[in-house]
Amino acid sequence: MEKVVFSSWDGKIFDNRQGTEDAVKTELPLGIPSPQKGGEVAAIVSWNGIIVNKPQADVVGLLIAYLQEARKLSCGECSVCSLGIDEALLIIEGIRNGSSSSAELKRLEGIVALVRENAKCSFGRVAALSPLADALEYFEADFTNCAKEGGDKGTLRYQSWVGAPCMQACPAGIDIPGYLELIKNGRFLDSLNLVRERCVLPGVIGRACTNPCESACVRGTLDAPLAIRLLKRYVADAELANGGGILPTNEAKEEKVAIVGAGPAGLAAAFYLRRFGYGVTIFEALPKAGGMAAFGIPDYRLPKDILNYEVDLIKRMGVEIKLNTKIDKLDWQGLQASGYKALYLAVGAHAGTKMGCEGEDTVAPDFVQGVDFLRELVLGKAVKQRGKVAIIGGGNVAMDCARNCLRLGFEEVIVVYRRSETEMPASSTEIKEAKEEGVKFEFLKAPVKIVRKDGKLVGIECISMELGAPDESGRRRPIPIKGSETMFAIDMVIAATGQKPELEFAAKAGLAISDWGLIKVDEQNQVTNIAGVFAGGDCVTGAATLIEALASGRQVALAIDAYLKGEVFSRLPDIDWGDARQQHDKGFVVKIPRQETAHLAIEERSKSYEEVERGLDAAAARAEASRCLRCYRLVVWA
Amino acid sequence: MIKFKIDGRTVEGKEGSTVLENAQALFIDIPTLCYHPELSPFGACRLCTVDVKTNAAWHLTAACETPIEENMEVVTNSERVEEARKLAAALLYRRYPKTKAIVDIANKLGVTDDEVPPKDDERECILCGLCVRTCREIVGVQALTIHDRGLGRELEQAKIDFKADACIGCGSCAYVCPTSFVKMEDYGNKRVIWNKAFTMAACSVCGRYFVPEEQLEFIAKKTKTPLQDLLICTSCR
Amino acid sequence: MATLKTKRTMGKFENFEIFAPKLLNKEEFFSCGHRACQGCGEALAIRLMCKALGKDTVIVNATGCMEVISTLYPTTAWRLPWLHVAFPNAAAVASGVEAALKALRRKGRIADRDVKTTAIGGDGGTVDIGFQALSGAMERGHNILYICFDNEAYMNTGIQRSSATPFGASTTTAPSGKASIGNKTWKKNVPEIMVSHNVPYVATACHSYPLDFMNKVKKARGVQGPAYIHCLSVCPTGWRSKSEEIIKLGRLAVETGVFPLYEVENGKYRLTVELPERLRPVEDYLKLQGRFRHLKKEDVAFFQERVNLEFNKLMNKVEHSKTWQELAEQK
Amino acid sequence: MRKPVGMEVAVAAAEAVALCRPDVIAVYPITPNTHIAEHLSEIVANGHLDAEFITVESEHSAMSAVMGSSGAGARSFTATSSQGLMYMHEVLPIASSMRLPIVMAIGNRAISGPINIWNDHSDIMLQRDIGWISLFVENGQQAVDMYIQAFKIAEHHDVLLPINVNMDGFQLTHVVEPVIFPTQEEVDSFLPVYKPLAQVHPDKPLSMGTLGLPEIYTEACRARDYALINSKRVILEVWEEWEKMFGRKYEPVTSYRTEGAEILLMTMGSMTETAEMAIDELRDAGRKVGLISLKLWRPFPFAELREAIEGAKLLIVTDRALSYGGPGGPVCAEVRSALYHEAHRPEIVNYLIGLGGRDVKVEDFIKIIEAAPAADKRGDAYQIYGVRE
Repeated sequence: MEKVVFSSWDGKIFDNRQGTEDAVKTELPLGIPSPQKGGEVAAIVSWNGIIVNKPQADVVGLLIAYLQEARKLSCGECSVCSLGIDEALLIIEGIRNGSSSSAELKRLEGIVALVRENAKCSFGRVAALSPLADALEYFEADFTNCAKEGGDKGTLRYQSWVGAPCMQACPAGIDIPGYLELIKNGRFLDSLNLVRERCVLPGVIGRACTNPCESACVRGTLDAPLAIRLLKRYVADAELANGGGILPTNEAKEEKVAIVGAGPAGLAAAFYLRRFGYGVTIFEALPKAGGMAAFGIPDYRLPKDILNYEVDLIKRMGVEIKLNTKIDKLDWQGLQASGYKALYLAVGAHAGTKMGCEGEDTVAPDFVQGVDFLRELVLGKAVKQRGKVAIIGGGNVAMDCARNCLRLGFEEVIVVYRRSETEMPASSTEIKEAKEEGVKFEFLKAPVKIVRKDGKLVGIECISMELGAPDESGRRRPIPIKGSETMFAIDMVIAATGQKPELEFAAKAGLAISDWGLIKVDEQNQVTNIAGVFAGGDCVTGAATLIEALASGRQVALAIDAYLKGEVFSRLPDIDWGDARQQHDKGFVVKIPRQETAHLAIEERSKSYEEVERGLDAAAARAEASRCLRCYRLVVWA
Repeated sequence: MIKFKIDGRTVEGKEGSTVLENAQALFIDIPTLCYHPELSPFGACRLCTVDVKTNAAWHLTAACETPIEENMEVVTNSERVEEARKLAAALLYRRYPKTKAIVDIANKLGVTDDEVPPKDDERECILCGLCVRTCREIVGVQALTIHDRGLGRELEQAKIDFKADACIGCGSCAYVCPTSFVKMEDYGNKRVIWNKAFTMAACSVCGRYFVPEEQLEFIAKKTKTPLQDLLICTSCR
Repeated sequence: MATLKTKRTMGKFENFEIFAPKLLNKEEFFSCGHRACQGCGEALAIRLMCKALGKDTVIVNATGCMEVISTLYPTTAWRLPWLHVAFPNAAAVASGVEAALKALRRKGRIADRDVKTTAIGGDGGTVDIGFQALSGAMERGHNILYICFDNEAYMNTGIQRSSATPFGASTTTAPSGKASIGNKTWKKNVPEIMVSHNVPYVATACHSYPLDFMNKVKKARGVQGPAYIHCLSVCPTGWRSKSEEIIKLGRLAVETGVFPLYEVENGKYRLTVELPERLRPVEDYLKLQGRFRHLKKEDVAFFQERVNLEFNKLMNKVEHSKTWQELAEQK
Repeated sequence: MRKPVGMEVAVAAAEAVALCRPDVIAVYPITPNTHIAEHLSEIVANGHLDAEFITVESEHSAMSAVMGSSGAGARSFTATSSQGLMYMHEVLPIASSMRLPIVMAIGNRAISGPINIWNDHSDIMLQRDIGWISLFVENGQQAVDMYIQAFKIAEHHDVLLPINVNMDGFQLTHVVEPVIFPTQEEVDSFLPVYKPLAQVHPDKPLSMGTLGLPEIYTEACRARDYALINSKRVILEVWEEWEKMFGRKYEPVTSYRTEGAEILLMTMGSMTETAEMAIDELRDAGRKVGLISLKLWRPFPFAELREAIEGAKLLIVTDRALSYGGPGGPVCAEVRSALYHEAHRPEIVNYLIGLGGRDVKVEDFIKIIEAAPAADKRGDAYQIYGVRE
C-alpha cells in the first residue's frame, strides 16, 4: 500500500505534501482506489480527481497524457469538448516546453469551466477536463515550475483505463457507449462488430441477458435507463436481416486447441482463439451446440434459429464442433499426441442440486430436475404428466420451467420459493411475464417431503419460513417455522434450486476439484493444476449468467494465446473505481422517454412458443441510442 | 400551452417546442450555427447557449435542443451566458480562422484576434452536422454520418463520413452547408460531389441534364413510379 | 466553347431538384387569399421573397398590382409590416423608413435589432417613374434592398408599354399593326445601371428558380448597404400565355439567354444558374406568348441576334470582371 | 426675462426645429428655404442634434422619405418652397390620409411663370385642399414659437395630421430679427418624445396605405375632414399652454385696435406688422379703423372670424395669390362664404397685393383703406393693387 501524498478523489481534498498529516492517516484514506495492488504508482490522474503517491510525480506530464487519451474519447460532435481538449493540450504543452507563459493558465481556467458546464455529453461535462480543475487549484506551482524550467520533459510512459457506469457493470466490459453511438449514427454493422469484441453471441445476449448494465445506467437516475440489451439485439437482428455476415480470422497458426463444451464459454474461447489463428476443435456431449443457451433457455425467450445462426458464424470461421461426443475419460496425452497444444474445459453446470428434502432421490418421470426437464424438452422428449405441477426454486431456471409447463398445458403451475419475492434471483421481467401468463407463487415455503401413493406422486409437504438476518449472499436467510407443515396435492414436481457441474471425468484425470465441486484454476491465467489444461465458465465459477460465461471464455482465450506464445499472462486487475453510478454534475439533461418494445399478447403466449418480446425498429433504435449520455470516464496513471 | 419565463417575461409556448423556437418567435436574438428549423436539433456549436433554471438549479444548455417546461426560467442575455457563447466561439475561431461563417459569428460575439491569436488552419468542415441531418431526415438516405470517435477508435480529428454507395447526388448537403465545404459542381452530363462523379439524366423533352441518374432511381423506387415517367425536367413538366 | 461551358456551369445554388426545397422556411408571410390572377408569377415571387427575408423586415411597396391585390381595405395579405405611399417613390419612402429605424434604434426607442427595409415595385415603378427615386436611394447608400418584379409592362393599368417591355412585344400603348411590330425598343438594362451605382450586390432572378432567387434575397439581406435584385415575373394576363406555363416560361427565358440569371458581388459578375451547353433558340420562348404572336421570321431572327449579343456582353463581364478588392490590390 | 438675440429668421426657425429633436430630416434645397436646410445640416454635422439627415434627390422624394420615417415612428421634418411644394403635391394628400404628423416649413414664394423667386402665397394656396394643418407666422419670434408648437399639435393623438408652417420668403426668412429661444429643458418638458400610435415595425406588423374601394373612400374623406376640423381644439389648447409657459399669446384670428372700428383690414403673414403701423397712423388721426390677422389657415377659424368682425361696416381682405378667372383671392373667397349667412355682415372688398415680391409699404395700406369705401363690393369683384395697366 502506497502512502498517499495528495488526493482530490471524489472531490474530497487530502493534501499532505507538507508532510504535516501523520503517517497513519496517509494509508489510502477515503477509499482511494489503487490500480496495482501493492504495485508502485507515482500518481493517478482521473475523471474523479488526482491522487499523488510520490512527491516527485510528474503531474503535468500525466495531465497531458490524460488529455491525449481524452481527445480520443471526445466524439467531436460538440465544439466545446473536442476543441476545448485540443486547446487545453496546446496550452499545457506550450507551458511544458516553455513556448508559452503560465499566464495562459487564466485562459485555461475559462475553457475548463466552459467545457464542464456546457459540453453536449456527460463525457465532456464530467471527464474531459475535470482533473484540470483540481490541477489548476492545487498544482499551479508545478505549471509555473515547468514554465520556468522550460524544455521538453520527454514523453512519459503511462497506463490508462476507460470505463463507464454501464461498462463497469457489464461482466464482459462491452464498450456500451461506443456501440450505442454507432447505432445513433446509423452504423449498425460497425456497432455489432464492436459488440462482438467482447460478446460473441450478441443475438443471444440481446435476448437472454440479465443486463446489469441497465441498472447501472446514469439515465436511470434521471428518467429511465437505456434499453441497452434491446439495442444489442437490434444490431444483431439487423445483420441477420441483411442476410448475415462473416467473422474475420487471422492467418492460420499450426497450433491447435481443444475445447470441451460448446456452451457460451466454449464458443467464446473458440471465437477468439480462431481469430488469433489457432485451429480449434470443440467436443460437445449433446446433439446441439450452445450449452445452456440451447438447453436452458426456451424458444419463447430465445428462438433457436438465432442461436444456431451465431453458432454457425463461429463454425464458418473454421471452428470444428464435434457433437454427441461426451468426454467420459479425459485423455490429455492422447489429445496432445493428435496435435492439440492446449485444452480448455468449459463443461458448464448441467446437474441439478439436491433440495435436501425427503424422497428426492427416487428419480421418476413425475419428479425431475429443472435443468434435465428443460434439456429433454429441447431434445423433443414428450412430457406425459398433466394436472398440477410444482416448481421448487426462485431462479431463472424455475421461471423457465414454470412458463414451459403452462405452454405444455398443465392445469395449474405453482412456484414454491423459500424466500419472498424480493429475494428471488430470477430477473424481474421473467417474474413479471410468468405472472402475466398465470403462474401461481407460493412464497416462504420449502418442501420437506415428496409424498407418493403406490409409486405415484400425489403431493409435497411444505414448511413455512420466516426471514432472518441476511446471509453471505446478502439475502435474508429463511428460517423454518416449527409445526407449520402443510400438504399440497400435486401431480408433478420440478426441482430447480440450483445447478452444479458433473466433474467425475475431470477428477479421474487428476484435475484438482474444490470443496464446492468446481474445477480449481489459477485466477490470474485460468490454468488448472495440469499445464496446458485450462478451465472456465460455470464449471469454474458455478452456475452463472451467459454474459459471465462469455467473459470468462474470452479471458481463457487470452490466457491460452499467451501460454502458446510462451508469455506469462496476467489479466488487468479489476480496479474498484468506486460506485459505478456516481456521476458528478450531470448538467442539464433533457428527459426523453425510453423506447418501449411490443410483447406478444398474453392470451397468445400459453398457446405457442412464439417469441414473447419483440425487437425495436431502426428508427426506435436510433432514437433510443441517442438517449445515451456517453458517460465515459478516464484514468491514467504512472 | 406551457407557461415559462424568459428574460423575466412570463410567456406561453407550445408543448414540445424548444427554448430557441420560442425565443425566435419573441424576436430574442440567440446566435446559432448548427441550427436549422427544418432539421432535428444537434447541439453541436453550443453558440445558442442559454441559462436555464429547472428544479431549483441553473444550468447552461443549448437552446436548440432544450424543450420548454412548465415554470422553467430562461436567461438569454446574462454576462455568464454571453461569456460562454464567446468562449465557444473563440474555440471555433481558433480552429477555423479562415472559415467565413465562423469568423462572422465569432466577430459578432466579440471575439478578437488579440484574445485568441488564430492558428493558421485551412480546415473548412466545422462539423455542424447540417449535411448529415439533411441527408438522413430530408433526403432519407444515409450517405453522410459523423465518423464517431471513442474507445479504441483512434481517429485524429472527428470528421464526416461519406458512404459513396448510398449517395444519390441530390446535392442537398451542398445546399445546406454553411461554409461551402461541401462542393457540388455540374459539368454538362457530369456532376461531382464529395469527389463522387454522377452521370446526369437528360430531360426527355428539352435534353437538359437536370438530375443524377441515381437520384431518379431512388425516387422511382421510393414512389414506385416507372423511371421514364420521371425523365422530364421542371421546365418541361 | 469549352471554357465558356465550364464558366456557364458554376451553379452552386441551382439544380437541387426535389430535396433541398424541403429545407425552406414553412412560415408564410404573404398569405393566401389575395386577389392576384391565376398563375401570377409576381405573387409567387413575393411569397418566396418573404420566406427568404424572414420576419425582421419592413416592406415598402410601390403602387402596382401587388399593392392592389394584397391590401383591399380592410383586408391585407401581409404578415410583415407593410407601407405603401405612391407609384414613383418606393425607394424614397424606403430610405425614410431605413433612416427612421436607424435613428430610433440608435436612440433606444425600438428593439436593438437588424430590421431590413425592403422596397418592392413593378417594372414601371422601378425603371420608369420610380427611377429617379431608385437612383437617389441607391446612390445615397441606404441599407435597403430594392427588388423589382419585372413583368415587362404596366400590367396593373392594362398592359401598357414600359421601358422594360421587350422588343417586339405587343402592348396596349405599343400595339402591333400594319405599320408597327409593337414595341420597337430593346429592354432597358437596369441591373447594369445599378452596378454603375457601385451597389455592392446586384442580381437578376426569376421565380422559376426559387432556390436561386431565395438565396440571392438572403445574400442581399445580409449586405450592409444598398442591394438590388431584378426578378423576372411572368404575367400570363399581359403576356397572353397560359397560367399553368409561368414556371416553364421563366425557365425558358433563362435557358434561351433572353434573361440570364447572374449576380454581381462587389463588381464581380457570376452566372448563378447552370445553362444548357447550347442556349435554346429564343423561338421556344416567344412562341408560347401571345404578345409575340405577330412576329415574323425576320423579327425573330433579329431578336435572336440581339439576344446573342447581349448574352455575349454578359459572358464577357463574367469572364473578365474582378471584385473591387482584387482591383484595389492590383498594382 | 431672457434677452432676445438678433438672428436671421430662417436660421432661427432651424434652431427652433433642432430644439424639437427631430429624428429624421429630409430636405431638398430651394430658394428661399435653403437656409433652413443648410443650418439644420450644420447642427447635425456638428453633432448638436442626433438625427438622420437625408439629402434627397428631389422634393417628391423629400416628402416621400419623411412619410416613410414618420410611418416608422420617427419625428420627421422637411422644408420647401414654391415649385418644390408643387412637385411634392402628388404625395401631400396621402400624408394627411395616412395621418402622419410631419412638420413642414414653407418659405412662401411665388410660383413660376414667369419664374420668380420672391415672396407671395400662391404656392401654399395651391395646396389648400390637401388635408394638412396650415399656420402662418408674422415675425421671427412667431416662427420660433410655431415650429415648436407645430410638432406638439401634429403629434397629439387626437390630431395626427401633417402640418405646414408658412413664413414669407425673403421678407421673413432672410431678415434678421430679435428672437427669444426657450431652453432645451423647457422645450423637452413642453414637447415630450414622440409616441406613435401605429408604426411599421416587425414587433407589431401592420399594413399602412392600403387600397380604398368606393365602398370606403367617401368615409375615409369624411374621417380626414373630421380630424382636421377637430384639430382646432388641440391647437387652441397648445397655444394656451404656450401662453402659460412663455407669456406669448396666439389666436387663430388676432385683432389689433379694433375697438369700435367701422373699417377692418385683414392680413396674413409678414405684412401684418406693416399694416399695424398704418392702423396706428390712422387711429392717431382719429379714424375708426382696425386690423385683424389670420394665423390659422387650415382648419379655417370660422367662429373666431365672425367674432372678430362684430360691428364692422367694411372689411378689407388682402390676398397674396390670385385664383385666375375666379372670385379674386382664395382668402377672400373663404371669408365671403364664412360670412354669407351672417345677419349683420360688413361689406367686403378684396385687394390683391404684394404678388411675386412686389413691396407693400405703410402708405400703400393707407391708400387702400382710403379707397376701399368706394370700391366695387360685389361678390366676384376684386382689386389688384398697384397694377400697371
